[in-house]
Parts: sequence; structure tokens; C-alpha cells
Amino acid sequence: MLSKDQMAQTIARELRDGMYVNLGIGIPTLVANYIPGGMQVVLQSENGLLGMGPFPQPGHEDADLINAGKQTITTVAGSSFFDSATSFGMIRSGKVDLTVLGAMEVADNGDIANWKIPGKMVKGMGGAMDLVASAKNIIVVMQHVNKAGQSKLLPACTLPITGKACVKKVVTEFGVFSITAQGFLLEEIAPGVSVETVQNATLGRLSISPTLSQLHL
Amino acid sequence: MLSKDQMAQTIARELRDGMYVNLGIGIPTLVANYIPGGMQVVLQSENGLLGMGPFPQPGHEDADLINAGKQTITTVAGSSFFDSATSFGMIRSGKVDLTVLGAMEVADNGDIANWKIPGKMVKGMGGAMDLVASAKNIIVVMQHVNKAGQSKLLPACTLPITGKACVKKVVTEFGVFSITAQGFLLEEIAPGVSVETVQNATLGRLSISPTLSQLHL
Amino acid sequence: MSKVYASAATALTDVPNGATLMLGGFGLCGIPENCIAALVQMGVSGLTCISNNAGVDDFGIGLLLRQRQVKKMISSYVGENAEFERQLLSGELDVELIPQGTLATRCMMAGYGIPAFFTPAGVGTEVAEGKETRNFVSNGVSKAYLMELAFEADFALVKAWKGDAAGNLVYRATARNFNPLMAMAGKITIAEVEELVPVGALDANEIHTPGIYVHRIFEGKAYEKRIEQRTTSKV
Amino acid sequence: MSKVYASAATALTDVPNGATLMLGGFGLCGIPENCIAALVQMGVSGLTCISNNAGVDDFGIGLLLRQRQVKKMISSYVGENAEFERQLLSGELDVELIPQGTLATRCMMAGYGIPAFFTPAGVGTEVAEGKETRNFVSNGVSKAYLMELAFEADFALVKAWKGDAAGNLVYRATARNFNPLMAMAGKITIAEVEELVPVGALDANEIHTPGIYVHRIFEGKAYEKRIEQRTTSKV
Repeated sequence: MLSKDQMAQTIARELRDGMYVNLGIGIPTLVANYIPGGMQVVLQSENGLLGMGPFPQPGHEDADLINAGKQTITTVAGSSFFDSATSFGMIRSGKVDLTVLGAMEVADNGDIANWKIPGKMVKGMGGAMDLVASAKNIIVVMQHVNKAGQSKLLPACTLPITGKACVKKVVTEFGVFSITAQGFLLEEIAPGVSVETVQNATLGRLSISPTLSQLHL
Repeated sequence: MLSKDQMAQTIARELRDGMYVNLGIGIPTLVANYIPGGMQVVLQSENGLLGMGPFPQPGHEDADLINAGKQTITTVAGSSFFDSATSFGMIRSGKVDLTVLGAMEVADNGDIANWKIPGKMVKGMGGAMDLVASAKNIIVVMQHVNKAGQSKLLPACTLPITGKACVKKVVTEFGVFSITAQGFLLEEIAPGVSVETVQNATLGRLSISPTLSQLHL
Repeated sequence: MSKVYASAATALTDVPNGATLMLGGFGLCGIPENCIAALVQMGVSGLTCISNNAGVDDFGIGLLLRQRQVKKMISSYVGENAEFERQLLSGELDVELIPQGTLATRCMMAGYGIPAFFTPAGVGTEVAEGKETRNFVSNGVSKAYLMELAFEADFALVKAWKGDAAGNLVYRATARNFNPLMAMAGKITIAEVEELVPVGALDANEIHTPGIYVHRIFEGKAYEKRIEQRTTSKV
Repeated sequence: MSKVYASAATALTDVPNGATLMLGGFGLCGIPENCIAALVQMGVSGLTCISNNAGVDDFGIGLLLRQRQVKKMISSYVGENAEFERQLLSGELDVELIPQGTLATRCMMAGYGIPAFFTPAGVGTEVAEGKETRNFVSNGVSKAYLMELAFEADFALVKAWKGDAAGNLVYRATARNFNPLMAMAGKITIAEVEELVPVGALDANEIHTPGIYVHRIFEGKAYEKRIEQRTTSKV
């Protein structure tokens, strides 16, 4: 089983030099900690910043400088500020290379649900619908099952969806899954996890890659 | 008969404190010389400037600072630069209070033609189509007849039109005409010009205002 | 004709009950604090507020919610606000949730005089209900898009860092967010600034909102600039 | 992965015959002089050029026209160029004339990932032929608009005042014009700058084109910055 940090580390293997990346709130944020040394990766924050840096040192918080999770942050050299329309413009026009976000449910056709639980939660979609409708490469990172022990990898989303057939890859504590025409394809499995465990925890169509390997970090 | 400067001066009477105004190339440009003292009127140049000033002193021309006629200009205090989409955005959204431009023909329903002579001239419409489609108040200033002595105030444009039913007022060397449901309405007549002269030089529907007055500058 | 007002109270005096307002800011960052305080003071009610968020219980638009001044919120994300949730579930408050990029762009398009545009956000979701869906080919690929309309707002209330009497505005860091978009979009745009500088003090190259968009401007007072999530690195 | 190139020649080396190019500038103001010179040098032909103007006979895009490198011009205004007119009337050159605001906005929309939008410019004119006309209500008034599509361009060639290795750009005065819009719109955007400054030297608040849009950047040489209409006040 992967820890949250290992899940982030797994996703960090997708990073390439020169990439522009948007990281969602939660586990996705941790990916920033695993950018390989010497690699230039620019983090976009959809509230209007390219070139997000780490959290500020205590006493150096700036109320005018926050990320999309409303956390105080810093900038790196070469950063730029812009308005929210420009920000989503660069997302829509495919300038952001990789989007990593969490989800409540992912369907085996790539549908994602992460914004609403009817009658329970009405927080809103924020930028998630724009991101999933536009990003070239969307990776979801989430726990494989919810708090009630139910699979979050489903044949179809039960919650209102955020976007249709958009997720390319899912990383959970059990491993790495591509979304294919045949549903979830288990490509790498976490150390100490059996294929049966994955099968039992997955309600959506699942196939096992003939080249299944154990995940090495 | 009005001189070009007097035509500009006639239009300048439309200016009000706080107005944003776009002046076309030619006679419209002269309107800037007649902004009443103490009145704040901001000139917009559609290539990306609010707050256009006079031409520079010799030796102070700046290749990066031109107006929509490609002439070297200056700025006034409080000016701002912006891109061409923003520029036409403020035109489209009605932030520009008054547009003054020249024309080859105006029809008695307010149609205007000023961009093309089929088979002869292919310069293009520049920003004129955007301006006439969007400006709240459009005044045309032009000679009453063309070089061949033919009326430019017509029952219908013979040239390809720039915009439909958009002109509110026409100023020529003969006087000031409103566009009404009954066509051109002569409201003020230039000194030394007879109503018959105007009637003979106007092919479009023309009526004479019951309160017709002589134009005073 | 001066655009400069002495205070939020004088600048907002004609905001009527039932008005549609745009309010700049993302979370509590870059919100028009003085304008909100004036609205609370005025007690104007039945407001429709277009704003990315709804503030927190005791700050930002939360102050208007607490006084029941808001009839409808149009936002992308309205977490962090218990009173909001209570009013919504009890039916006192109407809410329309919109993808954040669509919200921003609907403001911008109002400023650009473009009544409608197409965006992929929300295709195939609840957001698409009742909207025209249409395919366009981009780079050889056909894709579905929703038609969305420009917003209309009676007043846009924005917050900038610096401004001048000509109405020119400059924002700071991520406090820019929705402010320049809404500034373009209001029938009447009211800007509060941390510092009102002399005309000519702002570099014409560096102005974010040209003065033509701003009808009224005043220097705000006593900015709290509350931080919603104070996060720091380990020293 | 550096975005910095030594020269226009190295930055433009893969521009093929038949490419669709956007070229920034208004008249001769803010045009990518070094890029145009490189295209002339390369002799690449069959180009479709999206640019507000077509230069003059011996400068700007006029240099490409003189070498018969341009198959089609998409512009709003193409006066001031006798060779252009000759090629057009003889049928050697195809030209599409577009209202200036529509031209600018079609570039911008490409950068915003918005495939189509509605504008009033050209309703009821030749420009409307073959296009969808549709009414929208704005501020209670119904008005007709044309649907226009975002441009697609293989390369955008833009000119800025200052830039850095991250691709951030700052323009000067009215040399901004179409440059930031086209910079957003190119599949590959190549920026030439008068001065390439160290990363971090540009204030993040004052950047006109964020680096994400710029794929290649180089410091241009020997700018002529020709003035088309030198006009002065009487001393």
C-alpha cells in the first residue's frame, strides 16, 4: 500500500522538464515536493499565478498571495500574476500540460465526480469542471475506497459528474491504473498488495496489464 | 458653407465633460482641437490607447507610440495602453460615448459605407465595422457631395455597407442632419447656404426641421 | 466630472434593494472590504451577488449573508461558510453554482461586449442542462462545447492596490483574480483602492484596468486583509 | 529545456512552406522585424499570414510579399502597399478582410480555448455572408450578432520590449497592439524582444504575456522601428 506521499511521488514520475502543471487541493499538492532536481516544472495556480513556490516562512505570509486552496504561498523567480479569465484561458487552450486532482468517484470510461453530494454537500465545483474539460492529461489521485469501504472505481459514477470521459490515469494506494476502452487497466501494483485485493476493491471493469509490474519509487 | 475646421468645431459641441471619444482619420481628428477648455474629454485610439495627446514636438517622435492613423502622437497624464482586443472590447461594450468618422456614403436610414469600392479600392475596413456596430452615438462628418459632384446622402448606399442603420447624425459643409424615421432631418444650416442648395445636393429623403436654425459657432 | 468619492458610503449610496452586484476577490483575497461594510451599514437587501466565493461566516460576503441581505448567490465555490449552508438548505437563499472559468469568462465577455461564447466546461454535466451544446473542430478534433452568456450586473464592486482619479487601477499579486474582469463588466463600476495616487503616477504600460471602466473610485480604510488559510514552511 | 534561442534564424528554422503564421504589430509599430527578416532569408513560401496590416512596399510584411512568399493575407486594413494591391488585383494573392476588433478577438479566443463567440461587427454587411447571425438580448435590447471562430495558427511571431528566459513578455506603449493576443494563440509562439533580461528582473505584477504562452524567445538585433507617418506639432 502506498502512503499519500508515495502516491504523490508516483505521480511525480510523469513530470517532464518544461512542463506546466496544475495541482489540486489535498494529495495532489504533495506532488510539488517530488519534482526531480534540475527539472524545470512550473506550477499554475488557477486563481492567477504561474510559478508557485513553497509556503512562506512564518511571519512572511502575504494576504495578497494565496493559492487556489486559499493557502498563503510564495512565488519563484520568473513567476507572473494574471486575472482568473486568463488563468482558465490557458487551461482551456491546452497550455497546462498536466492536471492532478482528487475525486470522489471515477468511472471506468474516465468520467469523474468530485463536486457534489446531492442533499449533503453544496460547496460547488470551483475550477474542477474547467480543468477536467480542458486539460491534456488528467491524473486522479485518491483513496481506492471511500470511508464506508465502497469502491471509488466504478462502472458509472453515482454522484453528479464533473466531466465526461476525461481521466487518463488513476493513482490509488493500490497502484496505477490507466483508463482504456476496456475500463481500468492495472499497470503497476503497490508493494504488499495482491491483484485479488485490487479486484475486490474495484467495482468498475478492471483488467490486469500483461506487463503488470510492481511499483518502484 | 463650413470649412473642415468648422465642421469639426460643430461636432465638438456634442462633447460633454467626462466623455470617452473615438475620432476617425481625417476631419474627425480635427475635433480634438475644439475640446472646450476645462472639459475633460478622453480620446481613445483603437490601436490601444486611452488618453491620446497632441502630435509630439519635432525630435520627440516615438515609433512605439502611434494612433490608429499610424501617426506619431503623445499621451496625456492618466493615459493607459492595452491590447487590440481590450480596445475593441471597450468599444463593443459601449464604454466609448461618441464615435466620429468619415464616410463615402450615408443612407437616409443610417446605413454607412466607407470601406470598399468594388474593383477599385481594397484597403479594408480596419476598425470601422466594429465601431459602427457598437458605438452608442455615431456622427459622420464628410463632404456633402463626392468629387464627381454626386450626393453622398442617399436613399440607399450603392457601395458595400460598413454598418446598418447606425449613424445618428451627419455633419457636412452644408449643415447638421439628424437621421430620423423620415430620413435626413436638416436641423442647422451653414451660413450662406440655402435650403434649396441642400435639397439639390441630397438624394436621400430629406425634411427640414420646423425649428431650423442657422449654425452658430 | 470627478470619479473620486470620499468613502464607500458616498460611492454606494444609490445601490437599491434587489440590485445585481459583482464582487471581486478569490476567497478573502482582494475583496472590496469597504464596499461590503457599506452595504451592511446601508442594510440594502434582496441582492443578487456574483462572486467566486461567499466569504466566511464573519467576513466578506458572509457579513451580508448574516444580515439576510442576499437573495441569490452566483458563485463557483461556497464552502467555508456555515451560515450560507444553513440558509441554502432552509430555502432562504438561492444559489447558482458555475464553473470558475465560466464565471470569470462571463464577466470578461460583458466587458468585451460579447453576448455569448462557447466553453467545454460542464459538457455532459448538470451545468449543461438547458444550455445549447454544440460541436466545434479545433486542431482537427471535434469537441462539444456549451454556449454561455455574458453576465449583466448593475454594479461591480472591485478592490485594487493602487488607483488614480482617472479610474486607472493596478492590482497586487493574486488579489487581482476576478477584480479586473468585474471592473469591465459593471453598468456602474465602483473601485476601492488601498492607495489613491495622483493622475500620472501610474505607468501607462502597467495599468491593469484602464480608467474608462471605472465610474467611481475611493481610497479604502482600515483594510483587514484577513488570511483564510495561514500556511507556512517549517523553518 | 531552454526557450532561449540565439537568433531569429535558429528560432524559425522549422517553419515550413504553407504554414499559417500570425504576425504582431499595427502598421509598422511593434512588428517582429527580426522574424520577418529570417523568413525572407529562409525563402519559405505559400504562407498564410494573419496580421492586422500588410506592411509597406519595402518593410514589414511587404518584404515577404515582394518575394512572393505569401499565398494569403488575413488582415483588417491593407492600404499603404502598392505591390500588395498589384498581386491582389492580378490574382496572385488571396486576401481575407476582417473587422479589426474581430481579428483581434479571434486571436484572443484561440488563446482562451473558446472556439466561437458572437460579435455585432459586420452584421448586415458582406462580412456576414455565410455566417450565422443570431439575436441576443443585452440590457433589455435585442440585437443581431455574427458567430465568429477562433483562429488557428501554426506559429505566432510576436515582438515585445522586454522578455526573460521563462518566456514572460512586456510590451511598450502602442507597440503592444496584437502582440499579446497572438502570443496566446500560436501552436508555437516565437517572441523577439528588444532586451532579454534575467529571470526575476520583470515584476510579476507587470507581465503582459505570461511565459506559458511563449515557446521560443530571442533578443532581436538592429531594430529599425520605422515610423510610417511622422507627424509633429508646430513648435
